Amino acid sequence: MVEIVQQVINGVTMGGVYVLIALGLTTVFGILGIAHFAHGSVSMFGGYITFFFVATQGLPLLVAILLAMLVGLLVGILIEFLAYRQVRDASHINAFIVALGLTMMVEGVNLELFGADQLVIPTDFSRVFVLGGVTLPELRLYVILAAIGLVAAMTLFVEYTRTGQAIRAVAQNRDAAILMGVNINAIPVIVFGMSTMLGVAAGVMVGSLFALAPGVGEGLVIKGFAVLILGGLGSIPGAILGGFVLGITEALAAGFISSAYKDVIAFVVMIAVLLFRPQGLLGKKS
Amino acid sequence: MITRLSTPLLCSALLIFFVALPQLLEIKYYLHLCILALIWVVVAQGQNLIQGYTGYVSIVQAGFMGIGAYSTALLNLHFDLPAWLSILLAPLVTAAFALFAGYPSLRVKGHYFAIVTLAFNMVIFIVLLNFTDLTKGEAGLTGIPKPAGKEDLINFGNRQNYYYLVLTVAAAFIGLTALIVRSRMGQILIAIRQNENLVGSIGIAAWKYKLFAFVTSAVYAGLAGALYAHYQSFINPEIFGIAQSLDAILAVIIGGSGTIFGPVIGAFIVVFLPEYLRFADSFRLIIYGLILVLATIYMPRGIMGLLRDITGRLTERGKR
Amino acid sequence: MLEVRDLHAGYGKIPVLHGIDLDVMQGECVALIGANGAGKSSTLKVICGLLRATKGSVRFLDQDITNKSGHAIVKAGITMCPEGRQVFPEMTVLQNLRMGAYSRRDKDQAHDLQQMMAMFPILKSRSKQSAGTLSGGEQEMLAIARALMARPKLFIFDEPSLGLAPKIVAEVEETIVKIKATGSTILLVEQNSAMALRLADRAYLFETGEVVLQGSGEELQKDPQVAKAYLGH
Amino acid sequence: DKELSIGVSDALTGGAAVYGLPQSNAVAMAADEINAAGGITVGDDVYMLNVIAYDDKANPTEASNSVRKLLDRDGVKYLLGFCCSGATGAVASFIADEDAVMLVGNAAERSITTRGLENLVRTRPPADFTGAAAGTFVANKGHKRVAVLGALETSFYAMYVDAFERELNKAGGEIITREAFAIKDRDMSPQLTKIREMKPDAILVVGYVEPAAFVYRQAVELGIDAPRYGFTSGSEEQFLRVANSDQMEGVWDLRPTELTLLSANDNGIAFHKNYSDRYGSSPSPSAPYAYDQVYALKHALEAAGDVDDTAAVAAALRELGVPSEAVMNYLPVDGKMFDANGQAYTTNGAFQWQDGHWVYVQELPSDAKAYSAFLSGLGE
Amino acid sequence: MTTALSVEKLSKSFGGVNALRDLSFEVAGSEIVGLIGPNGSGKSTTVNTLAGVFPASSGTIRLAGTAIQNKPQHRRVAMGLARTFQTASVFPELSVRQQIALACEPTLSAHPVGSIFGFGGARSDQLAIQDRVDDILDLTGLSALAESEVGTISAAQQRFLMVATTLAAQPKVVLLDEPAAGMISQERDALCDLIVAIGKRGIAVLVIEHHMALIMRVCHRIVVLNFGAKIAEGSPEEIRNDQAVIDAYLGEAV
Ligand SMILES: Nc1ncnc2c1ncn2[C@@H]1O[C@H](COP(=O)(O)OP(=O)(O)OP(=O)(O)O)[C@@H](O)[C@H]1O
Ligand SMILES: Nc1ncnc2c1ncn2[C@@H]1O[C@H](COP(=O)(O)OP(=O)(O)OP(=O)(O)O)[C@@H](O)[C@H]1O
Ligand SMILES: [Mg+2]
Ligand SMILES: [Mg+2]
Repeated sequence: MVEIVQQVINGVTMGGVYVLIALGLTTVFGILGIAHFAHGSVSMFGGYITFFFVATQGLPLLVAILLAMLVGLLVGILIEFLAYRQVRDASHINAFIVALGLTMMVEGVNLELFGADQLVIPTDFSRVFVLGGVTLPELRLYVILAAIGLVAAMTLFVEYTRTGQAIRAVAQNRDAAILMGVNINAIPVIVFGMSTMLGVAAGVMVGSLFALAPGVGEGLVIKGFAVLILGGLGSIPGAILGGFVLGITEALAAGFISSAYKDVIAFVVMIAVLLFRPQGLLGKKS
Repeated sequence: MITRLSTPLLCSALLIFFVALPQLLEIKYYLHLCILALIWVVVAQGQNLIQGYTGYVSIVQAGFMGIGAYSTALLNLHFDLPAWLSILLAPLVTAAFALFAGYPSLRVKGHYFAIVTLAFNMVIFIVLLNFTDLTKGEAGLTGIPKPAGKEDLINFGNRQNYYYLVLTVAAAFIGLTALIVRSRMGQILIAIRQNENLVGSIGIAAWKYKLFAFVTSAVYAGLAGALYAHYQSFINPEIFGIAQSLDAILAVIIGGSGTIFGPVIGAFIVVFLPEYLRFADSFRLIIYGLILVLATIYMPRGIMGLLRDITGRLTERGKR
Repeated sequence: MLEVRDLHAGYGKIPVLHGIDLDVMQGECVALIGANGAGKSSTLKVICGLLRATKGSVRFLDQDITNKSGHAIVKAGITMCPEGRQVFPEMTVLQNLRMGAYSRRDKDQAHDLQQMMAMFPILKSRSKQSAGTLSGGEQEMLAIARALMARPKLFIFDEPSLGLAPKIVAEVEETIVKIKATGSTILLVEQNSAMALRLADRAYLFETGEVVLQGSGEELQKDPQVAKAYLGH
Repeated sequence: DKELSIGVSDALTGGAAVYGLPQSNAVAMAADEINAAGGITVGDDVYMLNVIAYDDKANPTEASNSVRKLLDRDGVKYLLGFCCSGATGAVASFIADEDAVMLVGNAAERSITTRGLENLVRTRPPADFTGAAAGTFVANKGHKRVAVLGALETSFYAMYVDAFERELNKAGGEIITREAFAIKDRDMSPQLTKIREMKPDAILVVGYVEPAAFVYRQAVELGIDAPRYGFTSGSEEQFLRVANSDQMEGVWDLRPTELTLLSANDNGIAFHKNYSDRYGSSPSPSAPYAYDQVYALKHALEAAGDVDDTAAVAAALRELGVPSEAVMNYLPVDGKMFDANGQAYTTNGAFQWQDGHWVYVQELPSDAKAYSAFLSGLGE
Repeated sequence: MTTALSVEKLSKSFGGVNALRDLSFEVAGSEIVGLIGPNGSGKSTTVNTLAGVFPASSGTIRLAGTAIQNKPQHRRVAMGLARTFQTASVFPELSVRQQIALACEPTLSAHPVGSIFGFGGARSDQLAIQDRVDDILDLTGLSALAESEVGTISAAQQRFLMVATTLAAQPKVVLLDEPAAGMISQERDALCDLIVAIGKRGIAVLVIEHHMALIMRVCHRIVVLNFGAKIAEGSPEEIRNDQAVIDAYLGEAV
């Protein structure tokens, strides 16, 4: 029993990270139809920036995170303006190739600026809470809470603000949205800003709980896409559900079936789900 | 029109060039790259069939290469089949797997399909890595023999001969692709790309043809993988990961998807460009990425698209 | 109020408008009729900023709105109910109507919502259903209602009667009459030329991207060529 | 004087650059030292070394490309570096047919030196050579039920565990579970949770330092108090980035007696200083293997007396004694640095983390001659 | 006349919405039947259910006597049931000729794989298609546009093409969902003639339209739906004067 609870907790932490990554991806995808493959590397970049502010500039963690989010915001906007906007009218696969190119560029920049050694954002949360044999490190707790907070904020924004509605409108019918008076040029910028900030948050979590290193970003974005599909493309609740499902599946698979094949099991679960719900867990039938 | 007429000319010219190539190269290192590039031509051509013509972006081609490579290697090392035979069997094994993977994958469309195939690539990769009893994991399989050695009439141990082997295969598969897309089969695939619902409602069972395209593309990849294995005589999972599958997509897009020559050009770019970017050592990645972005922005329909536009303009001029 | 001068536009390389001139006066109802592909919708698209003009100008209330971005034009007071029921498929009927009032800041939107429900009862009964699953005609009605929600200075309707049951067509016609009665200005594109000409104070006949004939509704109805080709008698 | 080009193919970018870049640096440093000291005297010519280094990203295809480029285009005959088994295996698979000599460094996959390749030698001992010694050591500590958590997909780590298990079994102990993690995994708590439930006497962690460091930290976070043994060769700062010193306290690292200032001989200390001065960071454990390659090559060239006769040079390498400049503590077999398989052996050591530092506790009992015989037995 | 299509107690519901309720009617060979009804009354749903886009909730569909409600969409076409869509649906990058030729696929003997290497009766099929396509082209008045790209022809022409496409599979029954939508009266006249001509060829036609003039002119019989159920059936005359129909659908306008 203890073991199961412990494994679920292990899974929830990873799940929280997946959710944040997936949310960033799903908004960009839902609204702009872009498979933003560079998202993972950008998140890592955010993590690295935070590391830079904390470790070398000695700023307090929260300040560093906020600064990193601002930087992330700018990066996101730049990427939208310089790259994706240029291929907006081309087929989606082109946008995907651009995304690949961006991934390489960002990975390269990370490597140039921060080197190949893995870095960990230093935090002084080393306490561990124990409850009936189940352990929960302080840092993990904060990560889970932060993830939940961000998810809530984001959902409220999209569901209940005027801008949120506009974003959904553009996602569903661009021309009609224009005719309603939505500023069509502002939306992508907002969306990318938002998604990149979520990404940075995820990057910080990975960077403090685990590590920043070359290749980690790609790993994350692949899982992120798996979550998207699992939950249903463009569906925010789907991304949330999918993220936790994937995280917990991995933990249980590693703990009770096979640690070597835990990812295989996770992917097989995803494929199996699609067999029965081709539109994903919470996706809408097309 | 112009392009129509010139196509046969172009083909024969290209063929002559490639046949003569080994004589033109005095640094054999480039011959080595050409062999790899031609192997990639086969992969890219398969990718082109499913992505360029049928409109389904598959991200598992490298995984299929891996299945081809490992099956030929294992058939060879464990059951000591003759290499030429195992090379022929490899694509069939791959096809069998593609059949199995195709069913769930093709139930979904668009990005779903892309990610599901990507998941399959991950699965293949992880299994190759962890099923160490069979695959030796990361250490990889070594000593994969050439189809024929010194004592036989053609010694494929000699790189030049292997080049001609690969060239023949590549040419054959380019031809096959051309045949397919010109046939009714091709028409149906192209139709699926444009409006899959309508294909269904005019009485064509789209899934059969999608599966055909997917499995065929896997056959291409499987064969390419086998050729690669016997050329390098070493394989390990590393080279059959997502990154290489993405290269296959790149080759198609950069070259010009839905065209016969596009993937050929694309394959050579994918193999040669990184080598020519070595000078930039640590900036290599950045520059490569930048080139991709710019290329996609400024030639959205790939190099072939660009050529089309140019020839188009020229003919316009011609008319006036 | 609206004045279009020597308007040229096209899709990609293909030009489809070759110098359109038309005027809409304050408070009048102007109809554009013509065959498929004559360029009516394209003209409207240019006016609303969905399609770029390659030449010529569009002025609205004495300000130049040529190639202004779409939302600026809406702010200026033009709202179009587009061709082919461009609803937001995954939003509910209610949310669609709310989006209609997106450009409005005032508070009495709730009241307008009631009005719309009253005008189109079917929408009331389906207010929670997602718009994508509505029937063709239901969607058309939703699109009209949504346009009304914006309370624009100039209404533009692109084929509001397309795919509607005769009874509904009649209702739509009444609706437009009502809107006219409120003194607001209307630019109307209709395949149902008979209805268009009944409603219109003035009308323009389009052919292949040019205005070939214009005049009051009655004049065009009487015109033999129009009668034959468009009214079918 | 003439110039002799030597090639380096190694991971200069990407994840494995952690091992490859220092190797490439070490080669460059050794070459400069040699040139500064008057170059290599072969017959009556004096050669200055010129190093050409290409990036292979530890990727097999890239490795074969960069080596082909070195051989075919740059006319290089001597290949050094090689930090990672995959890329090395790819090159090793065709090097026999080339007019070249290949010196392998940090790549620990055993099969590289079991193929009877005449023109290949390796400075780093295979992992299982160390694993056996480690097994004996842990068994002697009286542990019976050992849980393994490691990068088992990487076969030389798996072999380390196999050898470890053999010795453990001899002493009546057993490995109760083998849990795996992948190179990019950083969250091992699921595996550790499982292990925690099994209540082992000890835990053995084998894998690259980046993931391994997390295993140690998360083990503490999960309240596991069994003693932790490992085979990671991580430096102090590498671990301290991930875990704090308390979380590391008492961890054992059972590995070749790689360079730490405590274990090093005078050469080692000098090397550590020069490297740090030159590159502004202390050398990785992989660096010395590459450094020693260069001096081994130097003496072999001088012995062979002909820079173009690679066969002679390869043979000379096999006859070589341990060079006086060598940084690692090699265990010569019959007085030779490389045995008949071209394999060199270093001493193995037990290091323990004690308040903030790796402390060299003792040398691990290891029998190079016996292992060498075992290795020759494996020849495929 | 033999019944080409017969529908018995057909029902279809989407979650809550009952789009069709126990709908029954028949269409005889070479008969032209109109299906009208208010918006949302279930006309397109009828077509989609008959064509097999989604399964019926209950009921039987017979094509020339054989029950087909469990057959997949493409089989139904091969058996002789073709349809058009309410909103234009075409292959934008094919030529008009190519699209029609493609629609002949279900009737061809040789498997497409054969055609890759040009064996297995591929040749004879080619010829067969040739003539059929030409015939359809001039029946539908598209001959002039045969070689032009479908994406570039006007909306009305695309609607004629959709009808042409249904004919390619040599159907027994064609279902036309608002074929005249957005046409001017000239074009509509042409369409009327086409529909009549199709009937003359012994093909049963079920046509959905909101344009009463057209319906009244071409249809032998009219079925009227409301809320997914049949509220009236009869000759154009009867329907025009049916009070229920007037209330539900026609209004006073006509
Ligand atoms: N998105 C588009 N891309 C390319 N060409 C288009 C596009 N939309 C319309 N056209 C072409 O522009 C021309 C004018 O089209 P438009 O829709 O303005 O005509 P219309 O008068 O509105 O016809 P309809 O009565 O069918 O609405 C037609 O030839 C049409 O084929
Ligand atoms: N996928 C669906 N999910 C839920 N309801 C649906 C769906 N498809 C159709 N409906 C409902 O079924 C009813 C019938 O729709 P249908 O499209 O058949 O109407 P119709 O008779 O074709 O109307 P029109 O003449 O306007 O095209 C409508 O009320 C519609 O809202
Ligand atoms: Mg129009
Ligand atoms: Mg309908």
